[in-house]
Amino acid sequence: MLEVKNMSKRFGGIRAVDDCSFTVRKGEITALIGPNGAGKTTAFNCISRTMAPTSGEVWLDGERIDGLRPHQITRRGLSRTFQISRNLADMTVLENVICQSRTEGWRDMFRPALSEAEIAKAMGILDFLGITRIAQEDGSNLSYGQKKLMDLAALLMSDPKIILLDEPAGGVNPTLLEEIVGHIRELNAKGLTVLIVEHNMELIMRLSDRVVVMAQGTVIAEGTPEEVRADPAVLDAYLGGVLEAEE
Amino acid sequence: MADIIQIVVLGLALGGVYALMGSGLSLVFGVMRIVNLAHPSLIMGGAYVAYWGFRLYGVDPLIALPVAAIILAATGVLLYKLIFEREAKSAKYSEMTVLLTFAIAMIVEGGLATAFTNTQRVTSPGYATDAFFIGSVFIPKGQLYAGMVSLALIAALALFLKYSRFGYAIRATTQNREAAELMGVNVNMVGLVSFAIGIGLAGAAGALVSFVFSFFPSKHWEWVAVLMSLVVLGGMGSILGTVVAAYVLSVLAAFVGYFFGATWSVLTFYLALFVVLLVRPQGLFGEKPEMA
Amino acid sequence: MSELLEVKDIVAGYGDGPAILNGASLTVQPGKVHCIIGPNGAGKSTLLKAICGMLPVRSGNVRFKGESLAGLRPDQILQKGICFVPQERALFPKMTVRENLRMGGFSLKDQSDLERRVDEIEEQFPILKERRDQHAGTMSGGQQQTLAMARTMILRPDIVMLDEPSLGLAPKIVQQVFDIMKVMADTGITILIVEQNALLGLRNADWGLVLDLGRSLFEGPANDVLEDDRIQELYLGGKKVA
Amino acid sequence: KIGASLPLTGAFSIAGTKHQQGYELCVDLINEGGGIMGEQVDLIVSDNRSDPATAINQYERFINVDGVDAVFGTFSSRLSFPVANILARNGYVHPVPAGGALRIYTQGHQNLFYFQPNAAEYIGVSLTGMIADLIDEGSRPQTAAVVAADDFFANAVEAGFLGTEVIDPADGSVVEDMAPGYLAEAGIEVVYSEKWPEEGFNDWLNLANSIKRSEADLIIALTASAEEAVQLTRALQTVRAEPMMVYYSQGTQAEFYEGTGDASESILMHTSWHPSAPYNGELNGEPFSNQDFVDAFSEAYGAEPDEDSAIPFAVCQGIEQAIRGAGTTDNAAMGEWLYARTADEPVRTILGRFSWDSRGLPIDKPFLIAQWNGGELQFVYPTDEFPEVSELSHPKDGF
Amino acid sequence: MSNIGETSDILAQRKTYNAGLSQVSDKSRATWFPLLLLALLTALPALQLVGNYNYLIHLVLYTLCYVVMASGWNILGGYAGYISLGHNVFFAVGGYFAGMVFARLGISTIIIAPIAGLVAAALGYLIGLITLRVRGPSFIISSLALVMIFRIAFENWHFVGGAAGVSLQANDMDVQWAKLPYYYAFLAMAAFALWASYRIRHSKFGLGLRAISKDEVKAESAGIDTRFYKVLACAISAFFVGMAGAVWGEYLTYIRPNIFLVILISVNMVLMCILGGKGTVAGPALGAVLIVAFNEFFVATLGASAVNIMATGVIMAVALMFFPNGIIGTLAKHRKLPRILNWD
Ligand SMILES: Nc1ncnc2c1ncn2[C@@H]1O[C@H](COP(=O)(O)OP(=O)(O)OP(=O)(O)O)[C@@H](O)[C@H]1O
Ligand SMILES: Nc1ncnc2c1ncn2[C@@H]1O[C@H](COP(=O)(O)OP(=O)(O)OP(=O)(O)O)[C@@H](O)[C@H]1O
Ligand SMILES: [Mg+2]
Ligand SMILES: [Mg+2]
Repeated sequence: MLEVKNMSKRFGGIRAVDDCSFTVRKGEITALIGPNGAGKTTAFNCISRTMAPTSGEVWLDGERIDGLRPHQITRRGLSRTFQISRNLADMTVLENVICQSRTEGWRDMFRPALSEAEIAKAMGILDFLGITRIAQEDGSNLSYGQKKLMDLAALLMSDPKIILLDEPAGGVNPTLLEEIVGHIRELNAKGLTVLIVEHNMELIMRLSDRVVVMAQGTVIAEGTPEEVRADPAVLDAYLGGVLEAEE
Repeated sequence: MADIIQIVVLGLALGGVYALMGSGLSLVFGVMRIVNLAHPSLIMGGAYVAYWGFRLYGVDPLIALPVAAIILAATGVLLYKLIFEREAKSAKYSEMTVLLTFAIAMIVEGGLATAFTNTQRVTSPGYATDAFFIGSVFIPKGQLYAGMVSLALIAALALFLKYSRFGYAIRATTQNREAAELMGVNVNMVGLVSFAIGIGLAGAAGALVSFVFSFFPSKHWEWVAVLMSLVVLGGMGSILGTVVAAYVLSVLAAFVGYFFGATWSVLTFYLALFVVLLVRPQGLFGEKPEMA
Repeated sequence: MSELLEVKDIVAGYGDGPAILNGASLTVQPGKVHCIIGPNGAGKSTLLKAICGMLPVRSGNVRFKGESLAGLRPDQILQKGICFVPQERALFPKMTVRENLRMGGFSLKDQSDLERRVDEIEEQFPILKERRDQHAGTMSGGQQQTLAMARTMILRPDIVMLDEPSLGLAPKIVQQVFDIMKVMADTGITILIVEQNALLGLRNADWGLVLDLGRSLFEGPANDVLEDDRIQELYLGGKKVA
Repeated sequence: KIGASLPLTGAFSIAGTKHQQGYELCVDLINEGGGIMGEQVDLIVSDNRSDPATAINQYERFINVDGVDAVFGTFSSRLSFPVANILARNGYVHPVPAGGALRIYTQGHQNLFYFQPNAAEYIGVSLTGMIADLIDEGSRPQTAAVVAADDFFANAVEAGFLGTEVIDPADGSVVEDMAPGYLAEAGIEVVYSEKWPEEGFNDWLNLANSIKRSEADLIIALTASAEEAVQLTRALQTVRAEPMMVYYSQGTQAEFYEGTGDASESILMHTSWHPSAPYNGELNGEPFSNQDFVDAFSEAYGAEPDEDSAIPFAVCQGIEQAIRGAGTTDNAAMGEWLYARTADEPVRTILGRFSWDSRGLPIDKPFLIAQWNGGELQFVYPTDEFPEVSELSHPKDGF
Repeated sequence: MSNIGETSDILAQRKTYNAGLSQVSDKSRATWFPLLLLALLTALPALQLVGNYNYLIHLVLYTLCYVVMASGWNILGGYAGYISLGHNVFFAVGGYFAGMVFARLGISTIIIAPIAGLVAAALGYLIGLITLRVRGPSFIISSLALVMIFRIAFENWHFVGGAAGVSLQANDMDVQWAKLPYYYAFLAMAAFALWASYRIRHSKFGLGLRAISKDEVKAESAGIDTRFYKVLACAISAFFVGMAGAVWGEYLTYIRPNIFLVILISVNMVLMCILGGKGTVAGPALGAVLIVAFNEFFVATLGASAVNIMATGVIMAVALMFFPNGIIGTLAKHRKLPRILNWD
């Protein structure tokens, strides 16, 4: 469904992403893991076109999208969250979320934004994530975890076909995380494709169908969670023998 | 050929003065994120200090310069204490400061006009209307001295920022106020001192301006747009950028004035601003805004 | 047991908004690792900010070595020996890595001493040495966290408070971070962390504290906290892993 | 009650402030003498910041809120032009102290009275006349550099010198064709001409240098702002320009001399007034000579008056005489009375005698030409108007 | 050591704690008030029957003109967060376009106004394409530079009279009634501007603009075509300012660069919005009323002098320091906003 071909991104001398290729299959949960600075976030940025890749191609559903602008990509059903959550100050959480809902054409643009239907939908999502109480709170006055959750809520608002999550579990309370995991599963079951970056290995192991491992900008391994975990290169570059301790 | 040299010389001479006028503005923006629309009116204040020194005691404006700088720096301290200390905590900080400094500009203008009337003034030390002649090319002494003094001041400032401990603190505060605070920087003090330095530079520039241009309280509006263009062109907050922009544009404007007529020379500053913003939105020496 | 830092019934909030903390208390013993856990939005970060002087305390008091910290500015509290790394990491994005480290020792007067300490830190964290001239703002999330942590060590403070130190770090690094923390604790630096990766946090801590609803709900040795069923269910994700 | 809106701040503040002094002195003297027809005059002056919209607003206020009986005009063509419409519509007599551009008078308003010798376009004739009358054929300037601010007034003067068409852009019609221009008529070749923008121009040295390099014998610099005259002079001095003759359209003020010092030597300018001109005006129905004005002014303000105070004083005299003459403050009657003036029965002011043509321009009044000599503004031309004429110093000996 | 109760207990407690912290928004507003205001203003000129209220009408008209302009400015500056000091360019373009049509063809500017607005909007669109690429101070300064460029251009365009400008024919109505056509034109435009401002603020477009004002990268990735939104906002706001300029020129009977292209006018727009409350519907209107009133007050009491400028500066500084979100915004934040002023 999503295919990244030979993508590279350089910052001056640093090759953040270096000739990286991988695919995300429809209906699967794919995890992208790798040590810090491997280029995962940069890869996300290049896919969603928040940054322009230096070279390479990105295909979504058989259509090349690396020339499009970010909003066009979003409108084609690919939504992402940010590792360091970005939220809109001076707008309530509700508005933050509704802001992400789709707008089609001129007439829709000038229709009232906070319509009953939109509010109901947004509140439903907030409720599910357990943050109803902050619906009227200013988007910038949130705790770290709350911001992450709000991001996720906003993401769901746009009815995406594929979502790119950049460390959704970071800073989220384990109890709540369980619920989120459950929900991602549920969405996935309904056909949503997920690409997720995470350092929480335990979560990755439980959640993902396939794992892509990046290091120094390139893909060094790919396969099912079990395969990847057994891969010595991955152990060396990333896990550092922690997993054994977890068990 | 002599024509061309002459134009370059004149452009450079004017550029030196603009450089100092703009660098205080750039410093204050860099450290405090204040777009100080009052800067030109404070330069005017410095010019009046030099003027009265010259008129009453016959003090050469170059000698009055430190006095003007100190008086204005003190004004800066006062302004900071009264206004910006509180504002620093406000979320709307950067846009508020634009408007607040606009208000200050009006207060300064009104104050100067009440105190000194709106009559135009200019100081006339001998060198103000004299020039060195090298062949048929002349170098105006007034602007030459002003340019040299301003370069010396800017260099001193740059060294101070780069190497002193306080300079470090200033840069840190610029980038992340909260973090600087956590590192043990008294951010309020940093703000105060850098604002005072910036306004002090305005005072110094004022002393130089007093014999280069004639002035009256409401004239600062004419300077605002030009100085602001320089600062944006150079890259907001980059003092080096401002200085370079001042020189490059002044020379360019001199050429435009020569070939297309004086009317269009002023336009150079604004058109250059647009062209640069189109090609390089962050300005000549500005850092690329960060993404994601 | 002598208390290094004592927080008693503090009430604090942002601006003139509602109180976020409603009587949170906490005692910190020297040389130990303390871990605060709690749900999102419970006020954990708020508590740390209140301690280090970034938020005014409305009532209650904070005592450090028997001395009240009321009304001190963050830079003064830092001088007293409390170092804080906020959740957002508080780096200087346009300074190089090395300059960031140097800023960590800003309050040191002795420059050569500072340079030596910076060198030492660079030895401990190779990645920082490698990237010494890169701007901090362009580093990956994990690299930034490493830098922020490392930076606090330059001052060799009495207490280091870390807001979610493991956030965004690869497992390999996370382990290193906790190892460093242990080393720090061994050298007598007291550590106070907030962790959402609660299992890991508590496992590496001596003392645990549960903060919810703006107050302290439970305080005890880290193991007790880990073992408690209700805490398991409420805060640790239910499953008993250990 | 009389209202006057003046540019006390902004680009014209120097002249504006002096206008205020002129008006106030005159009104004070009227009141000391018992007022007009037994009534004390109340003068309201407000600042229009050199801004046309504000000036309009203030006259609206005078008329509709303050209910003034008459108004005094404001300074400079730029402001007088827009004000003319509203005063005309409200039927007020509009005495103009400064606003010489022809276009103001060709709009068909019936209430305008200009209190300076002639429209700006015709000023040039005085200079060329002076050259023809006072200078030997051999030492006359042959070439000229004409530089001007892009200002309503300066453009008008320039049009006369260069002989361009004055056009009303509203419908594209030609107001007056000044061809071939006074310079061409006098056989002076224009070797350099340049304009600088109305505001914000700083590049004086470059301009001065270009002027110098044109090697013109005569420098003609036209502006409505004394400040710009100073700037240009200093720049010409710096580049050591060496023209034979220099003429400005501004610079009679003490500030000009303060700013330029010795460089002002021999610079010529036109003026409507001179302290030593033996004009005999009238105030409060009694004779009031120019000398009386100089004395009164010096006493009141402790400084010598200049043109910018004298002209408004004359405006005030004119209105006072109109009210007295018409016997009412009905503006229509005042206007009729003023139009009825003739050379023999003029309005008598410290600027001399005034009577107007149908456009509102004075009939048969030449400008005076003055020259700075040794820090004193001396009156040099026309020589036959009154005895106290000083000798023209020519050629100018560098700056 | 403190202890904890039952899990369900905690969960219940958490709910109350949360409820205590959560905000309730005050949704009540009084629609009747603006309508009443409109009715009163419509009836105002009847005063002319009983006396000379020309100046009052002039003042109200002047205020309405600024209501139109400030509301227009607010769409780009308030909603999208691009503070422009260059909006008087559109004021000038509207004024010159309609003014020249009026001068040459004799069609009243009141009829031309919407077209003049469209011309300004088209220009706004083009300018937006260039300048809206930069944000923050750079944008502010480039908009300032824009004014300078246009000013120099107009001053050298001889077809429209250059620096000296063009004088326009005054209408031949009786002095008493002469202002009324303009008065009603501005009243209609002001009502329209406020209505549009309200509609936009509550539309998805408005929400998108507000998102842009906070974080453009986020807005873009939320699926908002930020470039188009910004530029469209610029065009819409130029439309209103241009319309106001069109009629203003004929009202003054004079068009020239320094009537339209003076910094003070754009500063007034900015100031009105900030003082009243940037990004709110009622803010610009309230700001316009206050600024015009201050101005008149100073002229009436201090006369006009340097002291006046100083006093204006002081008022402005004080207002900014104590009402950082503008009067409407600050009151709303502290929940003290009277219902009649809540037009959002
Ligand atoms: N704007 C930038 N300019 C220069 N270098 C950058 C920039 N952004 C990222 N980098 C560099 O690119 C590399 C990849 O960074 P990236 O953020 O993609 O890593 P990551 O895989 O997301 O790591 P983490 O797991 O720690 O978030 C890093 O070495 C980083 O320093
Ligand atoms: N700057 C702020 N202004 C106003 N309220 C704030 C601000 N920051 C946080 N809050 C509020 O304070 C409460 C507690 O926030 P805090 O950041 O302390 O939570 P936390 O326990 O650290 O949560 P997390 O685990 O998600 O980081 C939250 O409900 C949040 O809405
Ligand atoms: Mg990352
Ligand atoms: Mg937190």
